[in-house]
Amino acid sequence: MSALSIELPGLKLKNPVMPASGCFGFGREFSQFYDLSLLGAIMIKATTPEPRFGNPTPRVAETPGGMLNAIGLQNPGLKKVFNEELPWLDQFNVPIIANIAGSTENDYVTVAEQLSKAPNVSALELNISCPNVKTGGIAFGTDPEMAKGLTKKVKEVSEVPVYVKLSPNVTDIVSIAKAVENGGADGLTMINTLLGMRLDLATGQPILANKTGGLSGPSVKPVAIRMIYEVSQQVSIPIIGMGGIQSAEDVVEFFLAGASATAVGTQNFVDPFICPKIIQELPEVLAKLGVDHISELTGRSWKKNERLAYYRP
Amino acid sequence: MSALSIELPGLKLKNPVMPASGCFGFGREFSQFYDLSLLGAIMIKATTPEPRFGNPTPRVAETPGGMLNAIGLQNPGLKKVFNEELPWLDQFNVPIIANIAGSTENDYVTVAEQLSKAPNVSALELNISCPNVKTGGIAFGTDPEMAKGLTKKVKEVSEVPVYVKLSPNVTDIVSIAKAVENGGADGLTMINTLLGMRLDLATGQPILANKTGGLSGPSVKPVAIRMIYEVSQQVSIPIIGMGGIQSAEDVVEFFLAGASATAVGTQNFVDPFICPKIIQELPEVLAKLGVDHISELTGRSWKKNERLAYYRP
Amino acid sequence: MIKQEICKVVSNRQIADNIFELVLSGGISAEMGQPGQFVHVKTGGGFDPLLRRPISIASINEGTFTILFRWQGRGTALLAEKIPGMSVDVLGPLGNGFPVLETKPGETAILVGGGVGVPPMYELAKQLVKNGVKVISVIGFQSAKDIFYEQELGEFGEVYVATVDGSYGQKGFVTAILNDLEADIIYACGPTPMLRAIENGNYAAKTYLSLEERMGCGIGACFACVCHTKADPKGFSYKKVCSDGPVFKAGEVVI
Amino acid sequence: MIKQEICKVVSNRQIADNIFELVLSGGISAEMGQPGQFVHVKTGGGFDPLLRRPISIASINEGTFTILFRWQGRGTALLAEKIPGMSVDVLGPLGNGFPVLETKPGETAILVGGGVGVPPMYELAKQLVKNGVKVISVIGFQSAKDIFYEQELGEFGEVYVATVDGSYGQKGFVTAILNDLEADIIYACGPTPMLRAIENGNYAAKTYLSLEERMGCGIGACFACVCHTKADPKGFSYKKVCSDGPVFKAGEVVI
Ligand SMILES: Cc1cc2nc3c(=O)[nH]c(=O)nc-3n(C[C@H](O)[C@H](O)[C@H](O)COP(=O)(O)OP(=O)(O)OC[C@H]3O[C@@H](n4cnc5c(N)ncnc54)[C@H](O)[C@@H]3O)c2cc1C
Ligand SMILES: Cc1cc2nc3c(=O)[nH]c(=O)nc-3n(C[C@H](O)[C@H](O)[C@H](O)COP(=O)(O)OP(=O)(O)OC[C@H]3O[C@@H](n4cnc5c(N)ncnc54)[C@H](O)[C@@H]3O)c2cc1C
Ligand SMILES: Cc1cc2nc3c(=O)[nH]c(=O)nc-3n(C[C@H](O)[C@H](O)[C@H](O)COP(=O)(O)O)c2cc1C
Ligand SMILES: Cc1cc2nc3c(=O)[nH]c(=O)nc-3n(C[C@H](O)[C@H](O)[C@H](O)COP(=O)(O)O)c2cc1C
Ligand code: FES
Ligand code: FES
Repeated sequence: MSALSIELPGLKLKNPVMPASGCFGFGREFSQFYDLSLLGAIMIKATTPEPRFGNPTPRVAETPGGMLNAIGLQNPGLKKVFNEELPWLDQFNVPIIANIAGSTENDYVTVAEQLSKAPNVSALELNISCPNVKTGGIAFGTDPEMAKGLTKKVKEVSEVPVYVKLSPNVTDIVSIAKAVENGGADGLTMINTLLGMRLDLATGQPILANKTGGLSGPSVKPVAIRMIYEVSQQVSIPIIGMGGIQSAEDVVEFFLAGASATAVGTQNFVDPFICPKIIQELPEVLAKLGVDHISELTGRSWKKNERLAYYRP
Repeated sequence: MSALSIELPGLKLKNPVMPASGCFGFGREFSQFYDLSLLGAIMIKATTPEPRFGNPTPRVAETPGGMLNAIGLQNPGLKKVFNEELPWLDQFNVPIIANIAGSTENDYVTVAEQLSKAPNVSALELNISCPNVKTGGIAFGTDPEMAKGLTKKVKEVSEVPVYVKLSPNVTDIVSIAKAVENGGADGLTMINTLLGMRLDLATGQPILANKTGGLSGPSVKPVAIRMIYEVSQQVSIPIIGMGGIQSAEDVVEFFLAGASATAVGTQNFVDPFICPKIIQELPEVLAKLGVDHISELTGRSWKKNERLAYYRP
Repeated sequence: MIKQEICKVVSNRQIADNIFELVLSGGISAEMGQPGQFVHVKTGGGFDPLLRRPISIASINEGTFTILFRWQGRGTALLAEKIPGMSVDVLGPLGNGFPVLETKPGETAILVGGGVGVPPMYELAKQLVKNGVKVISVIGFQSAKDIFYEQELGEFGEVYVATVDGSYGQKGFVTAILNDLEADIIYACGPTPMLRAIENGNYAAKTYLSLEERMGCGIGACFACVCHTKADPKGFSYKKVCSDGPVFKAGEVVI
Repeated sequence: MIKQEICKVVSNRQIADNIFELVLSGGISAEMGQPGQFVHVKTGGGFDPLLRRPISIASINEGTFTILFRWQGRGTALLAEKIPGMSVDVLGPLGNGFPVLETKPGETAILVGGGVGVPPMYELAKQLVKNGVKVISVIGFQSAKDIFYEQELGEFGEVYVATVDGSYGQKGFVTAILNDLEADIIYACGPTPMLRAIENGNYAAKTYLSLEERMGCGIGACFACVCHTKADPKGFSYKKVCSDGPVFKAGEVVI
């Protein structure tokens, strides 16, 4: 298993595979299926200061090779996450990355300050890229200066390293990445969902009650790979990559692009066992590639022109 | 057939279905399969002042529900397009929309001036969104001021209406759309491809020689629909919609979002008969929707909350 | 317990206009007990379509179970093409079904099914009758060609049929029939307007409704399928259709 | 003429490690004539995978034709699963194949196939022999387990086999064998390094090479598959592998 162990700011991971925020709740449902301590880490659902109900339904719609969601950051609020969900997760001895969100800078600061004090929260994930809420969210993620300012404020209060989750809905992802690095981010997570929409022919109206939603799943993988490839060459903080991962091969592709760890979102809905499956398959894939440790793959697509050993699936 | 006829600036179309630029060459290959005069119009391959070879191969890579291309604007150059391709196309009595590209403003102006004089060119499509060339292309499409400036210059010299092709790789597509409208654009075409990338596990390197490429096909449809929905509410010029269209139902979805005509790209490679198939199926789909003319559908998703008649595929 | 299993197709036949009856075999059937639960079905091999499809369990047998579905879009089209020997990836049983024991032996239950809300009523009727409950089925469809399981439900008691166009049975909606019947309890599954009408109609002392909502995970993790509770219709409290439901007591959630 | 047709699977069998021989029936076979042409195959029903797959025509018969493919990724995996009676969407025949008449009766032709470059050699050998040409086949594989069509090509003349690991026949590449043979013409299909070696080796007065390139449309419309010409290696002139090729005379294009 040591071929898979990874160290990142605040995180000692036995493997680089974790469920992505919002696709795993707080882990309770998936604990029916497998032992959560198998996971590299868990990115828990976005937490806001107060409980939120989120958007009206329908909240999901399928698209070719992907899905749209407009959950709208439904969550039980800071207090309940701190007092109930996090203590419950403690039994699994797995690092928790707490996804934090809000409508104002103050919201983020409040949640960050408190959640970073939880004993099993190893890092924060600053969600400045949620496309499904009216205020905050994505607004912070599309303007470099706002992104940097918010990162700074959160860094000031956080007792654990801060990863900033980038939105792909921007002209220049590199400038946002550099801005949050300058703001003190310890790492990046990318990508959040692409803004999309589907219309229902039966009614002529959007399928989602929120009209637009966030696109995720295999269809966005090429966009994620491209952005991680670009950003990883321009920043010196690590990237946790996500966007359409369905297999151990996909995890390798994200590493080659420049990721140092990976998260699986949508595929958890298709196959609840996907994370442990990928973790189990990774060593064999690495062996085929002729690498001893998965971290050797990070950025390999641009770091050196040394080709990998010939690989056959 | 009159349920499908459409009038747009410079264009009298017997139906609103046309092959998208770069996915149909100059029509020669597809003329083996069917009579090109069945088409609403033809968007021919991007033309630059001088011939271009384009990028090294591999130039295409498949992705989940889509494909990446990095052709790099290969074309025989203005002279040959004007003297050979356009006269050849004249036999079909179908409006031609000439896609023009270049590295500098001057390039665009040169091509626009000349091609707009061709007797069968009914409109120009200003390609400010090609992601696969080092200079020009997408740069013009991501900055509102540059986009507006270029549109103005081209409008000054063009003898036919000018449609501007927008790039989806931007934070705020509406501001670009408004800028080119202010610059005098007669219409918009959207979307061009999303910037993406795929890595080859066998080598650790990008599959495309150009490294990044443009993502097209069904996987991008939700992004296209969302952008057309947003833009069509904010501009008063018509939109020719494209991005992942595979069926008559997809065409309807683009109309509902706000398009006034549609183009089919990638699917021509999968099914060379796709355009005439869609044209043939459209009347039946319209009948099921209970609309008399396809133009009634434009923007229906936001124009009124009147629901459509119940539709069953 | 919820299991994921590659089940084998035992049979697949069309039983009405666009309606198919698919019998699957697998150890997963041993986990199934409560009528009204559903399975989440991967209809294709790759990512076309990507998500699973929620389909009610219509009948549970030794080593097999039956689902009934309407061919609607890509997913159900692929299911309709399955032939014996092919395999189907099934996750289930999911959710909380109809409370069978809420009805005492000797009492009367009306089972209301609308369209593809009919399927769970078959297993429910079977179990109720086994417990000594009198079962009346009231099923509604668009038209005569859409009717299915009238005879099958007839094994367990009277069956009334309504069609919207009046081409068979009572013209109109199931509620027209409910007005003339009496029962201790109503169990219903069907389109939301039908469920609302039944809730508002107060046709019995106790009513249980099975809801439909677009789903992501089907197991309670993604928050796609939540609804407000009647106690707090604008607030933060909620129920998940997939894991708290799909069956709720009338009055429990906002429909 | 190029046709698009839903062909029926006649048979599908594995003939070597990961190598399958698929026989398809359809009127499209009547359009096929020239060895070295290819078909563009839609391997799945929806958009998974989206694009067609180019596969050489290995043999043309009355009402049927044969393709041989290596299970490599998603597309060929789906092809490997086809069983008789299933259908496959085929576009073809595409491209320009090997010029059979370039070889006169009585002359000797060497047919060089590397890996999945072997398939078109079967139909080519068949046609050449019919024309009175002496055919020698030289085929190369990674290893003994990968070898296929040694016997089938043996119907038409001598067959020499090379394996990279030496587990069968001559150890090394096909070029090792070519050094010891003489012929009027060479026809070759296989990996680019092999083609390059053959071009540089000048083993015969005339050489024809079948190229491989990633394709979009397969019909010359998308410009995915272009290559430079040797006459103008840095300029604008080009050939499309799909519609000008896949077979080119050695020296015509940059490989
Ligand atoms: C708890 C539950 C039980 C159900 N039981 C049955 C049953 O026994 N028989 C039956 O025929 N149908 C049943 N349905 C509806 C069934 O899930 C949909 O008809 C089916 O998902 C349509 O899939 P499709 O690919 O054919 O259609 P598409 O329209 O292509 O599906 C696209 C997406 O929308 C979702 N979707 C479409 N319609 C519905 C719907 N009505 N409800 C929920 N999601 C939908 C699909 O799941 C998919 O994600 C049930 C739904 C729920 C929630
Ligand atoms: C003219 C021509 C003739 C061919 N004839 C044969 C044949 O007779 N038998 C055979 O086994 N193979 C042949 N190939 C190679 C065959 O096309 C690929 O093996 C096949 O496309 C792989 O598809 P996949 O989905 O299994 O693999 P994937 O790797 O999943 O394919 C992904 C994408 O890459 C493309 N691709 C992958 N490998 C190749 C390749 N080597 N050449 C071109 N495109 C590729 C695919 O077409 C697809 O678009 C031929 C290729 C060409 C260009
Ligand atoms: C239903 C759903 C809910 C999500 N909720 C959140 C969230 O609360 N916070 C967040 O940062 N990202 C959220 N995401 C985005 C994912 O964490 C992830 O970035 C994205 O889905 C891409 O990965 P995937 O393609 O593997 O799903 C959500 C995604 C989905 C599909
Ligand atoms: C191979 C290929 C070449 C293309 N070349 C051009 C081009 O020359 N000019 C242009 O404006 N768009 C070009 N496009 C973009 C298409 O016109 C279209 O905008 C895009 O592919 C989305 O539509 P689709 O999903 O239906 O393919 C090209 C697309 C592909 C796939
Ligand atoms: S479908 Fe995911 S929570 Fe119900
Ligand atoms: S594959 Fe499209 S031009 Fe050759």
